[in-house]
Order: sequence, then C-alpha cells, then structure tokens
Amino acid sequence: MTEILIEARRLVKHFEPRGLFLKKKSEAAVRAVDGVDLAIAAKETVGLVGESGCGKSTVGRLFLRLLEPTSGQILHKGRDLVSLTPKELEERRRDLQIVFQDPFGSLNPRMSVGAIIGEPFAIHRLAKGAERERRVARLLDLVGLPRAAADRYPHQFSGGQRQRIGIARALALEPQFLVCDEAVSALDVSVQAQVINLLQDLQRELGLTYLFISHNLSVVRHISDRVAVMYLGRIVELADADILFKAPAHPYTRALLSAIPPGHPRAKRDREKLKGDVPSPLAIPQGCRFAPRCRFAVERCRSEDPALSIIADGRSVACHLVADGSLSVPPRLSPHSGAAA
Amino acid sequence: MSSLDTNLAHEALPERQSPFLLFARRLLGNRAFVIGGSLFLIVLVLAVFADQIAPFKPNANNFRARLEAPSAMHWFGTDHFGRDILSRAIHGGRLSLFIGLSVVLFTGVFGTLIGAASGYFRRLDNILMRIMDALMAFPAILLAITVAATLGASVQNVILALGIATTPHTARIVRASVLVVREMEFVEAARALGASHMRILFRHILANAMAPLIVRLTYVFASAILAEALLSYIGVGPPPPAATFGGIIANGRDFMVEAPWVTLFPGLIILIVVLGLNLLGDGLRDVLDPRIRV
Amino acid sequence: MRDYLLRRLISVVPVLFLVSLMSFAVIWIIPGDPTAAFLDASSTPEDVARLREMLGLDKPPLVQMAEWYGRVLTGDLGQSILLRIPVLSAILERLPLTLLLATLALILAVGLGVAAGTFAATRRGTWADQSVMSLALLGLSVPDFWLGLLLIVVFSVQLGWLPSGGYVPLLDDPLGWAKSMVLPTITLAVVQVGFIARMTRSAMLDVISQDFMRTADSKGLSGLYIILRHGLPNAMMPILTVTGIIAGALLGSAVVVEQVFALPGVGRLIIGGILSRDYPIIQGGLLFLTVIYLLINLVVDLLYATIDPRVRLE
Amino acid sequence: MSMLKVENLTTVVGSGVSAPSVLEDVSFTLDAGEVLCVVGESGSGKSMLALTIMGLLGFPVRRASGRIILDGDDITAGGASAWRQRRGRDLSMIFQEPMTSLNPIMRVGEQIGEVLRMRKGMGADTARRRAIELLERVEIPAASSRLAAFPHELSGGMRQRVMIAVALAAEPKLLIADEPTTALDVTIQAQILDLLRDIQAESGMALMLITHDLGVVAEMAHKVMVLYAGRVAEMADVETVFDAPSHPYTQALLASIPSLDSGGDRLVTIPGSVPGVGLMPKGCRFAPRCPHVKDDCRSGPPPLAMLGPAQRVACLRPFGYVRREEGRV
Amino acid sequence: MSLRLKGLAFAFGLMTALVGVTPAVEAAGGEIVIASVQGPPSLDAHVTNAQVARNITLHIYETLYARNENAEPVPDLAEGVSVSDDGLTYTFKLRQGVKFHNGKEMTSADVVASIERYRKIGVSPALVAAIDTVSAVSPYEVAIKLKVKQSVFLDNISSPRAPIAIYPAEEAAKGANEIQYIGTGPFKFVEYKPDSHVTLEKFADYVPNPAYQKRDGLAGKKEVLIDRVTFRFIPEAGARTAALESGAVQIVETVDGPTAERLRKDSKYVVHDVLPFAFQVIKLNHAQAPSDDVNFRKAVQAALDMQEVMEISYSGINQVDGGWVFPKSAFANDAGLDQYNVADFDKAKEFLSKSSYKGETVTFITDNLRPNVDIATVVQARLAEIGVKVDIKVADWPTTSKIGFTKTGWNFWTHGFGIEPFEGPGTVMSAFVGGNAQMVADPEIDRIAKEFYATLDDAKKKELFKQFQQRMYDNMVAIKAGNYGLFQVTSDKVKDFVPFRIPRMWGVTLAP
Repeated sequence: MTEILIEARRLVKHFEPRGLFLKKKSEAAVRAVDGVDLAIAAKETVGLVGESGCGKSTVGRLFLRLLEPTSGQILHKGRDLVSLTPKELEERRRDLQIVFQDPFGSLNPRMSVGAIIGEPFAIHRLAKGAERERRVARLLDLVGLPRAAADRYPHQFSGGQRQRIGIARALALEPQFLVCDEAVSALDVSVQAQVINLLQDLQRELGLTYLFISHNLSVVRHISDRVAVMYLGRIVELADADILFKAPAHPYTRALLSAIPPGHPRAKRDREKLKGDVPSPLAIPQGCRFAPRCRFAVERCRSEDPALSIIADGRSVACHLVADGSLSVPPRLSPHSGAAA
Repeated sequence: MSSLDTNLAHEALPERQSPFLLFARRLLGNRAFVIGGSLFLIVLVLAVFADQIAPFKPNANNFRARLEAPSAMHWFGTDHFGRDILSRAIHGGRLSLFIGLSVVLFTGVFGTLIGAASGYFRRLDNILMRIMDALMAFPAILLAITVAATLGASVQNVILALGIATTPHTARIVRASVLVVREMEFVEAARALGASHMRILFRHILANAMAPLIVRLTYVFASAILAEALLSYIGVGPPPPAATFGGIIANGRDFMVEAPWVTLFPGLIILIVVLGLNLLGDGLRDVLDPRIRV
Repeated sequence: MRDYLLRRLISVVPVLFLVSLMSFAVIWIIPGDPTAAFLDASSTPEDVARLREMLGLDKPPLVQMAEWYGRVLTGDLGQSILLRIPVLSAILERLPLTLLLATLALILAVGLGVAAGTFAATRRGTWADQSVMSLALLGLSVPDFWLGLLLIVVFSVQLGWLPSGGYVPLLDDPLGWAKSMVLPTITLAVVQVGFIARMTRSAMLDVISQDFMRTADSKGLSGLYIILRHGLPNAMMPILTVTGIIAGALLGSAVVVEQVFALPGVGRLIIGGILSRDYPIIQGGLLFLTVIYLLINLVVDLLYATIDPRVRLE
Repeated sequence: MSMLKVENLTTVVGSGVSAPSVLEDVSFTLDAGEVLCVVGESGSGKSMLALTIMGLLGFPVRRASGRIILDGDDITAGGASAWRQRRGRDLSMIFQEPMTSLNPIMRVGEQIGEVLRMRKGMGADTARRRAIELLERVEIPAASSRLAAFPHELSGGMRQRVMIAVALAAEPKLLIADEPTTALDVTIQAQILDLLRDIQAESGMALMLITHDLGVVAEMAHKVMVLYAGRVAEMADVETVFDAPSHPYTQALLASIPSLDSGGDRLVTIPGSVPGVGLMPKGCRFAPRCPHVKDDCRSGPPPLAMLGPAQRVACLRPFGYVRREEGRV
Repeated sequence: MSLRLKGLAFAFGLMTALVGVTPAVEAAGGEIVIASVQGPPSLDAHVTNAQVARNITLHIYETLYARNENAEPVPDLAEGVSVSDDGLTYTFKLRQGVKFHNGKEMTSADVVASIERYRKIGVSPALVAAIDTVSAVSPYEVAIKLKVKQSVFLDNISSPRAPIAIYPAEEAAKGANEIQYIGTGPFKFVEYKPDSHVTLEKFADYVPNPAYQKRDGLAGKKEVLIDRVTFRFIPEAGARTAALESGAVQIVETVDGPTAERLRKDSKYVVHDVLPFAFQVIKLNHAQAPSDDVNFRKAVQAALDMQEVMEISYSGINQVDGGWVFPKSAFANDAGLDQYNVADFDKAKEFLSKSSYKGETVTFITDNLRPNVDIATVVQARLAEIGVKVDIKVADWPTTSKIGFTKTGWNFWTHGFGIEPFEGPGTVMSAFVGGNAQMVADPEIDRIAKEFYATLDDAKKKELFKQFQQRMYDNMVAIKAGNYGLFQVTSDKVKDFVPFRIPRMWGVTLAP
C-alpha cells in the first residue's frame, strides 16, 4: 500500500442531547460514530457504505473537522487535525474538501456561479479581479461547464450541472483529499453516470484521493478501490472492492449485498432476509451491535464487542465468528453473476 | 483540455438571469404586490411632495372656519382649529410614513442582529431568547403607551416605543430563518472552504434568511402606522402641531357626531395605507416564500 | 407529558424575573410620582412633599424593590397607593371583564377566522376565496380604536341599538350585558378575525399540499371529511401558535377598547396606574398580565402537545 | 379482459389548448395478477400517470383526454365523485415517502380503520379486528399494540408497511405503488418488495409499480413500460427489455448503470438532461439527447410501433441489442 | 326616540338599580346618572384637591362653613361663628341633630378630630396653616385659635378645594385614604367601582339646614328628591354624548362646544352654561431663559390673539378677559388690561428685539387635556409669526406637573385655574407668592399679598388687588388667556337643575 494521506484513529462522535434544564441522566447521547479507524492512502478511493443513520456522513465531516470529534484523532500528513488552531485549520482546509449530496442546497442561491467558484480564492486571498476570473474559467473547463456559466445563477442549472459547480468549488483550492458525501445520489441515472465519470477523470488527472460516501452499493463498487461497510457507528468490514463484493465476510455485509435487487430478471436470487430494523444509535445493543439481527449470532456475540481485525486478503472484519474461523468466508461469486453476461 | 464528457459544455445555457431581476419580474406579475404597491406609492408621493400638493398649510389656524363640513374649498372639511383636513392628512402621511419607516429600520437592524446572533451563535441563544420572551410577554401596547406617555410624547419616543415593542418578534423570525439556513449544505461548504464566521453569517446565512424578514418588515410598517395612530389617539403621539393620522383622529373624536369628517377621512387614509402595505407584504410573501408558490 | 409540562413551567421563571425587572425599570425611568394624581396645578411643592411622605414614597428605590420582591414571593402584590386596596384584589376585580372581553373576541376571531380561512383555502383561486380574503385583509388593516368610534356613532348614536359603553354585570341583567359586550367584542375581534382567517388559509394550503392529504384522498374519503378530520387538526398547529400570540395582543388591545367603551378592565387599571404613577398597580398589573400571557401560551403548548404527539418528544 | 385498460391518456398543466403536457397519449393494459413496472427518470411523467389513474391530480394539472377502463368500467365517465367512490375500494395507491404519507397526528389504527368504516361500512369493532389482521398481514410484529401508535413512533419500513395495509384495506383490484422503496434502505427495500410480491400473488390484484430503479424492475416486473418526457418510449415484457432493449433511451439507461459485478469501467452516459415541462422538442422527445438522431426524428412524434409479440417501441429506427461492452451508445 | 331605545333605557335603569345595595322601591325619586370624564383619585376629601373628586365628595361630606352661590362663606354644619375681638379665636356653634350616615349625631368631637386630621394630612395645608389650636368648648361648640390674624380664615375653612370635611371622629382617626366614606351630606356613599362609577343614594335621615329656604351654592337647603345618583366615568367625549342621547345618562358633566350647539337645538336636552368656570393661564418660567426676560414675556403677550386662543380651545364658552378675578367679582378692575389681548405682531417684535432672545427653541409643556394642548398649539403658531420657535412637550399630568414645579425644563405651561378664582383674589394671589408658579419670587407681589392677607378692610383689599393685577402685567408674571366655562347638559327629564361649578344633585327632580 502506498503512503497514507489521512487517517482516522478511534474516532468517536456523540451528539449530546441539548437543553439547559432538566437534562436527565438517563437521556443517552446519540452515538453516531463510535470508534472508527480508517486510513486512506494517497490517490485511492475508499468507499464508505451503510444504511441511513449508520454514521457514514458524520465520519466524512469528522475527516474535514467540520464537526468536532468527541474523541479520537484525524491524522493528516502526520498532524492531528483536532489539535490544530483555527488559523492552521484554515490553511489545512485547502487540502481537504467536500462535495455534497444536494445539488440544490449546496449552492448559495444568491451568488453567481462565478462568485461561488471564486469564493475560495476570496476567503484565502489567493486571487483577485481578472486573475480570479481566469481561475474560475479554468475550473469551469475542468468540470465541463461552459465559461459563460460564471455569470449565471444556480437556479438556472440542472441537477447534474449544479453538481459540477459544487465539484469545481471543491477543486478551487487544489485539494488532495475530497470527501464525496452521497455526491451522485440525488441525480437521475443518466446524469449520475456523467458525474461519476467526471469524478474518475479528475482523480486520474489531478491525483485526488476520495472518501466516497454512498448508500448506493453499485456506485460504490464502481468507483472504489477499497470499501468500508458501516453499521451503527462502526466499520464492520473493510476490504478491496472486488474482494468485498465477490465474497463478503461479515454477516451484515452479506445481508446487505444480498438485499440489492438483481441486475437482470433471470438472475438467481437467494436472499438473506434481514429481520427487523436498524436499532437506534441512542440505544446501541450490548456486545456485537449487529448481533440482534444476525442469524449466526452466538452467546459471545451478545456479550463481547468484536474489534475490527485483519483476516485474509488484507481485509478487516469485526466479527467473532469470522475471526475465529467458525464462519467461513465463502470464496463465492456474487449472487448476481448470472446477469447480463 | 481533458478527456471529459465535454458535451455538457455545448448544452444551451439559459440567458443570464440574475435572481434579483427574476424576483422583480415576479413581483411585478403579482397582483397583490402591484395593487398594494400602487396604494402605498400614491400615499408616499403625496407625503414626499406634501408641500407642493397640499392645498393649504397644514398648521394654518383659522378659528373662523372651524369644523367646516367638506366643501369645494376643503375637500375633507376642517378641524376645530379651522385647519384643512386634507392638507393635514397629506402632511400627516409624511410623519406617519417617517415613523413607520424608522420603526422598520429599528426593528430590522436590531431584530436582525439579535436574531442572527442567537440563531448562529448557539451559546447566545438561550439568554437572548429569554430576554425576547420577556419583552414579548410584556404587553406591547402597554409598553408603548408607558414609554411614550411618561417620557413625553415625541417622534423619537414613539419610534423607540414601537421599535422595542416590535423587535422581539422580528428577532424570532430572523432566528428561525437563520436556524434553517445554517443547516443548508452551502453553509457547510463555506465552512469547509475555511470562511470566517462573519463571512458565513452575512454572505451566506443572512443573505438567504432575508425573505421572511422582508415580509415581516412590511407588516411591521403597517402595524407601526396603526400603532402610531393609536398612540396619537391616546394622546401620547408626536406633539402638536405635528399632523399624524392618529393625531387628526384624536383631534376630531370629541366632535365625532357634529363633525364626523375629522375622524372619518384620516381613518380611511390609515386604512388605505395599511391595506396597501399589507397587500405589499402579501405580494412579497407570495414571491419570496416558495411554499405558497404554485 | 409530565416532563414536558415541567420543562415548560420552569422555562417561565426567567421570563417572569425579567418582566418584573423591566417593570421596575419602567418605574425608575418615568418621571413624576403618585402625588400628582391627588393634586391640581395650584399645589405647592410643600403640598407635594407632605403627600409623598404620607404615601410612603420617600424610601430609596432599591429598598422599595427589595421589599416588593419579598412580598411578591409570598403572593402579596402590595397595596394600591390610589385605590387603597390590595393590588391583587384590584386586579381580580377587573380581571373577569378583561378576560371575558378577550375570550369573547378570541372565540369570535377563532371561530369566524378558522371557518373563513378553511373555506377560502378549499376554494383557492376562486372569487369566493378572493372576496373572503379581501374582507380579512380589510379587517386586518382597520385601526381598531377608529372602528370603535365609528361603531359608537352608527350603532349607538344614530341607530340607538346598542349602548355606547359602560359595563353591565352578567348576573344583574343578561340582556343588558349581552348588548354592552357587542360593540367592544366586535371592535376587539375584527383585526384578529382577519389575522386568523389569513393564517388559517395559508396553514390549510400548506396542509392540503402535504402527502398524507393525498393519501386520505386516495382512500376515497369524502372531501369534507378529509378537510375536517385530516386537514384541520394539522392546520391547527400554526393556528394555535398564533392564537397564543393573539391572546396576548388581545389583552393589550383590550386596553384601547376599554378606554373607548368606558369599561372597567385590567387594561384601564394599568393605564390608570401608569398615568397616576400608582407603582404597585403598575408592577402588579404588568406582572399579572405577563403571567396570564405565559399561562395562555403554556396552555397553547399543552394543546399543541395534545394534538401533535410529536411535540412531546422534543 | 384486462383489469386495467388505459387509452390515449394525456395530462396537461394549466388550461387552454396549448397547455403543456406532462403525459401524452399513453396507452397500455394490465391484467389481474400482473405486475407492470413503469420506469423513467424524474420528469418522465411516471408519477403523473399514477395520479391521473387515481384521479388525484391537483390544480393546475388535469387530464385532458383519454379513457381509463377498470374492470370494464370507464372510471373517467362518472365524474369526480364516482371516481372518489372507486378510490380505496377498487383503486389504491402507495406513495414514495412513508414519512409524510401518513397523517402525523392520527393513530395508525384509525388511519386503517377509517377506510374500513367508510369504504367497507364496517362497525368499529369489526374494523379494529380487520385492522389487526391487516397489520399482521404486512408483517408488523405485535400488531394489536401498534394500532395505538402514531406514525412517528414507527420506523420508515414499518410506516411503509402501514401504508400497504391502508392500501389493501378495501381489497382493491388495482394497486399503484409509486416508488414505494426509494426512501428506504436497501435491506428494508428488500423486505417491502418481497411483501408486495407475496400479497400481489396471493390476492391476484393488478400491481402497477413505479420506479426509477432498474434493479427493482428486474426483480418485480412482468411487463415494463419505459416513459420518457411524458411519452411511452418502449413497452415490453421484462426479459425483452433487459435482453433486447430497442429504444436508444432504454439502451442508454441500462448501460449507464454501474454494475455490481465489475468495477472501474467507464460508464455510458446520456448527454444533456430530461427537458422540462413546456420545453419539449417537437418531434421525438429524446431526439436532442439521442446519438442516432436523424432529421426526420425532429418532425413529429414517432408512433409506438409493434416490434415483436411483446415489444412496442416509439422510435423511427429501433435497432437491436447493443452489447454493453461496445461502450458509448 | 324609538321604542327600542326606551327598552334600552329600561334595561339600563334595571341594571343600575340592581347594582346597588338596596333596590329602588319608591316609584318617586328615581336615579340620575351623571357622565363624568374620569374617576376620582380618592373619596377621602382631605387628601385630594382634584376637581373630579370634589364633584362627588361634596355630595357626601359637608364643612362647617361652605361657599354660597356667590362664593362667599356661609354657615353649613355650623349655625354661626363668633370671632373674638383680637380676631384670633373663632368659636363655631354647631347645628344640633345633624346625623352622620352611620346614624351617629355629629358633635364637636367629630369636628375637632376632623380638623386635626386635616392639619396632619390635608393636602392643602395652607388652608389650616394659621390655626394654633382646635378645641371642643361644648358638645356643640368648637373653638379655633389662630396664630396670627388672617383675613381669609373663613374663606379657607369653607374652601371646596380639598374640603375640610367633617368626618366621624373614629374615621378621622384613620390615615390618609383609609377611611370609610361617612359624612353628613345629603347623599351617602354606596359603592365605588374604579374606572366605572360611583353610586350615592339619598341619605334618608338628612336634616336640611333650617336656616335656609333654598339651595345656595354648596350651602343652603339641601333637599334630596331623587333616590340615587351614579357618577359614571366615560373618558370618550363622543361616548358621553352618546350615552346621554341613548338615555343611559341624564346629565353630562361637560360637553364640547359643537356638541353643546347641537344639543341646544334639541328640546330633549337643556344645555347649561357655567361661565366663568376657570381662568386659562399660561405660566411663564422666570428662572429659565428666555422667559426670564420681561421683554420676551411681553413679546409673547403682545403676539397673542386671545380670542383665537380661547375660541379654539373653549369654543362657544369663553370670555376674553384679562382680569385676575372673575368679571362679576367685587375685585374686578382694569389695571394693566391695556397690555392684554393686543394681538400686535409689530409690537411683539419690538419687545422681542429688546429682549435677549436669540432664536433658541422655547419649551411649552402641557398635559394631554385637549384644550391645553390646543392652546399650546395656537401659541406655537402665533409665536412662529414673530420668529420664536416653540417646542411643545405633551406628557401626562404627573410628568408635566413634575417638570412644571421645577426651575428648569420648561418656559411655558398652560392649565386652568379653577378653584382659585372661585375662592377669591387671595387664593389667586397665593399662586404667585414666593415664585410658586413663576419659579422666581417677585418681591412686589409678595409684598402686596402679605398686606392683603393681613387687612380686613375691603377697600384696601381692592386697592391692593388692583396693584397685584397691575404688577402681573407690568412684570408679565404669567399670562391670563381668558375665562372658560363648562357646558353642563341635562336631559329634559331632569327638572329644577341649577347649574353650578359642581353639579349639585339636591333640589333636583326626575320626571318619569
């Protein structure tokens, strides 16, 4: 593996209940992120998948210190972001950027596209006047928008175009690391493909590193080098994309993958049906947090919290059964391998 | 320069369209706004050019022409000083509008500052909002009457009283709006870019939180004119000989039966101005508030 | 629900404290003292000094304030300087009228306003909608004191149908009472009818556009049933909030109406207190009105929580 | 006889002859026990189709022409109130957002019960018993205790189950599900889809499932209708659509979806985006984005031509299956 | 009027009947409702000199001496008085058989206690300032010893200003405002609902003063022919009139000129002119520039057109009169009147140029009573013509009076002098003694007043008063704008009403 660009260590984020009066002791904090370790190498794409409420977006924001972690570290080029002064942080932010999900909410409707893309230059006093215009034009070129877009306003663009604007803004400061938080989820499939291609092209050309957060497993599979699966504030499995999708190890990953509809009507379906709903992050179960829904769970699972440990193929899994070999990792093909052959 | 799908670049871009122009065009297409705006504009023009338009001097006494009924000479009749009601009403618009505008400025500035501070800086929120709660719980009219009655009736005191009375609600509206906008992703994007609090607050949050404030301010304008009239009527408005709508009504109320025109016409004018402003506010709300839009 | 109630009750405390501080500030700011009410212009400064001493006004303000808080905490609002009766009984004596007036106006405003607003919302864009809403706007724009004067001229002086003012106790003469309340109630309610009608319409339009209304429609329920059973309860949320604010506004406007129609209510008591510098009345009255306002809002919040189970979780 | 027969349905926004259409000339049939998936991107008119059939269009959208024949009766004939009589009883619908589709301040039991009482004429007790049965049918645990729950006390999946129970309450002949799983997590989506399929198979009702997710289509559909910009682009049975998509749009749509099986390949894209209402091109509505466009495509709407026994395509020159490996269409 | 109105009047009557303690049983008598502008600050007569209080309290309480129709002191509760030769001891002989409302008979103990109480807490201490001791000589005789000879002592003891009302001794032992409202007057107190009404009813055991044949001012034969009187407080002028016209009230204490004019044409009402009722005075602050300059003060006087001033503020009920007593007074004279109502801008400018005025803004304070505000407004417009800028400050009475009794913050202050001219020249003078009103003592006035109080010689008093009036103009101590009056309006059902400055309800009957 190449040099590590950014790394989360024992990252924890609890949201405390708010209120001045009558704060009850029993009122638990929302344990959105509950001990996440994740190292991302330069120029790779790590996919972060999980169902809603699993804490994946919170992890993305913690990586950029848009949220203050409750505990843990975020090491970027050897420095812990948490320990940075506001001034230093402002400098670091040039290296770390984010692309958001909502193509409507992520652009200030009162600013022209030129002003939006040029704002990073204004904030960091990097370029003014004609120089700023030139740089904005270059960014527009980069994301495949006409230069004339600069004096239009966000409401005049379609969802895909807006997403390009958001990408251009994120790229303005020439960052190394980009968090894509559900960056294509709100787009129609035909447009989604355009943006995915754009992100891949940019990565190749600019040497970017991505943390690609999405609930859409196909998209994650498509774009990621490695994939981390989150469940209730924890990473339960982390592996190369190919390995993970071909042979998921963690019972949750298996269930998750098998829940995806097939790519073709004739595809085989042997679905591992998951019972019940995801528990609330207010009341995380004892032991393995997936145990209550896990069909393999044994007594140990309900009492002892499994750590994320490395097994074969350089993959890490947080499961007692996988770790002690009692649940074999089937070197099997994807359940949908019959499709579209 | 790249191997990207540059085909998007060829997609026809719509005409350059600033949100402000768009906004203006939509406003002009809004019937409530146009009617309200016209009513308000008429009163505004009358007020601004009162010296040129009013047929008489507003404070010219003529005790030999007291309480004359409306006639060709005095369209709205005269009051018990023998002053021309029409001229006083036209001049009265000037002061009433001035007071209304000042109250709007007062509540706009302080309401925005307090609302923005408590919406953005959560630490200030509790204390600021408790103070606003207290001010809101304090009966506004009584507050205004107390301030104006006891500190002496003057234009400044009326503005101060109404300003204090209207600010808490304005602050709440701005706060609510800020709370919504601060959760929007473009705010987070600005933070990710390293923007300062001030830049985020003014450039991003306030710029997008203004719509409810603007609507609120037109209603404040309307209610300030009503409240000013009420204070003048109670006898704690701007001191004489200042002509204000409420003052003229107050002057006439003792002769309500004998000379109804003294109270009738200024009241109607208040009604028209307030109606105009409310319509104006409705129009702005329809255009600014996307929930109501079809 | 009990926690919710408790939380709401506790949040009232700092507000009450601030209000009491403000009413003291009012007293320190305003010039003049209660002696002026007893004396006419020909009185000499010696007369004034003598009366001041007699009325116990020569203590420093901080002492007065400390004494006042000491008493209020035991439920004693003090004695009126002018009326020479306990402030609380002065207020309680006036309260029924003001509350009655405000309640009647509120009932009228909410009843008529909600009906009109709902009617208009369900006929959005039609001439019926427009005429109802124009009337509402007109009501909202009319200066209430002026309307009161006009009503007196028309219904009292010209037509002679209704009394021009004065209060008739209900138990003494129900018909007279009803007649005496008509004009004040209308005067007080007109603005709020307009306000609530507009509020209801927009709340109702909001609700109508929501998914669950479409669900209700997809069930094939009748239009009226959907509006009444699904629409209105949901639209009541913002209306209730506004009702709380309006109740406060009504208590304030009641002052004006009490003045115009010569009704002995709390508003006039406080205005009289202010004009005569009857400090205990001012403080007690303002505190009392505030408590009522807060109580109303508490009730509104509880109603809110009753109607909308989600609120209790907050 | 088909359970549902839709003929030349056109739905427009606003009044007047020139009112822009959101649905144009849509015709199809659906048999009892059959699942029709309506596929399309945002702006394709698929939700409008559902609402038009339900008679739930709100001002200013209205059905301009066309007939909807349900079980032999033209439901458009009797006017709004007759249509209303059909809803809940013959026609039911499930919506995309389980969070907002239930009345937030009404107990779940009452929301099911009111259909039973008002549409089936049941008494309170019977309705209550039936409601419990329905909740059990949609696999809600502890059904009887859930009657008193408010929607916010349930998870998204549970709410969607409640919605299904509401829709099934009066045993409809046709159930329309508009993106019923889009707002749900993938594991919950699987549960709901299974449930829908089971219920449909059991009751024999016709199911019209609206989705943008081709995976859902592959899993659920018997027949597929691809809508583009308010027009039917292609209609076929499900295997034909996946094996031999003939409309350039269908082809591109299938090709632009990343595959689960192989990562990294460059995705096929469709340039541009769906035109907005009122901005429709004159001829074939896909023409501006179509890689095979010729001049005649722009002259008039292409007819929906029969291409095979189970396939109809609205394209002047439909062509055979293009393998994905060939890259860009 | 319509039947409906009659029904309303009936309902109203019924209502008011039920308000009270005892229902009205006799067919005769009936109830009169008087519409007043506002309620009294107190019904303890000793502690308030407000006009509104006086109107009511003088029905409940009586004084030893009271003013007759011509404002002269005449015996009321006293049968008479004997003055010792040195003029220092006044021995009042009390009427016997006078009953308090609580049934007890009035004796000298009550009188002594009441006067002692007044000396302690009465709000017009000047009235009793000369008293050294008060003592009961016998159950029906009270002796008052003075410290110095005082020419106006009987005037004082009979003053209605804040009347030295005789209370029962046990009430007189109570503090200010703490008494029960028990007097000897022809009406007894029933109830006071602040901001609503005061109700009085006929005191059945009242014994009219046998010394008189008919009513005479506040003394005379007080014979009550009605059952009840209610003073109803209606602040809105329009509502007051409306109440009269709807039959809800029978008497309106005061109406405005235009209203009076209208009602006069209607035979259902009788409009009574009470003129003169009071002076309208514009006080000038001699302690504050520029009104510290006599030429400036004269410039103001010269600029004013008193007809305009009076006609606008008191339309139809005013006298343009510069004298410092009412015209019919024996003290009336024309000293200084050549300087009154000149309305000459040139002359005013001439005075102004001699003054130190340099264009600064002059402050005119007034309370929010409409006529006072009107006067300020007229004066402002008038003075603008000679280049004097006037800033009007309207506040409520407490604020205005607070400022008006200090040396700074004001130049002009206008209000009515009601009771002073009624009480007589001595009281008018006292307002300016020691710089009371003008803030700087005027030695000339102080001298004149001192001599005036000390002499019992009528001719000398008249001469001294003439000097006083001359001095008022020569030094322009204060400006008298004119006299104003009141329109009291009664329904035609109210018979035998004789207007007086206090609407007396004795001797009045009510037609059914």
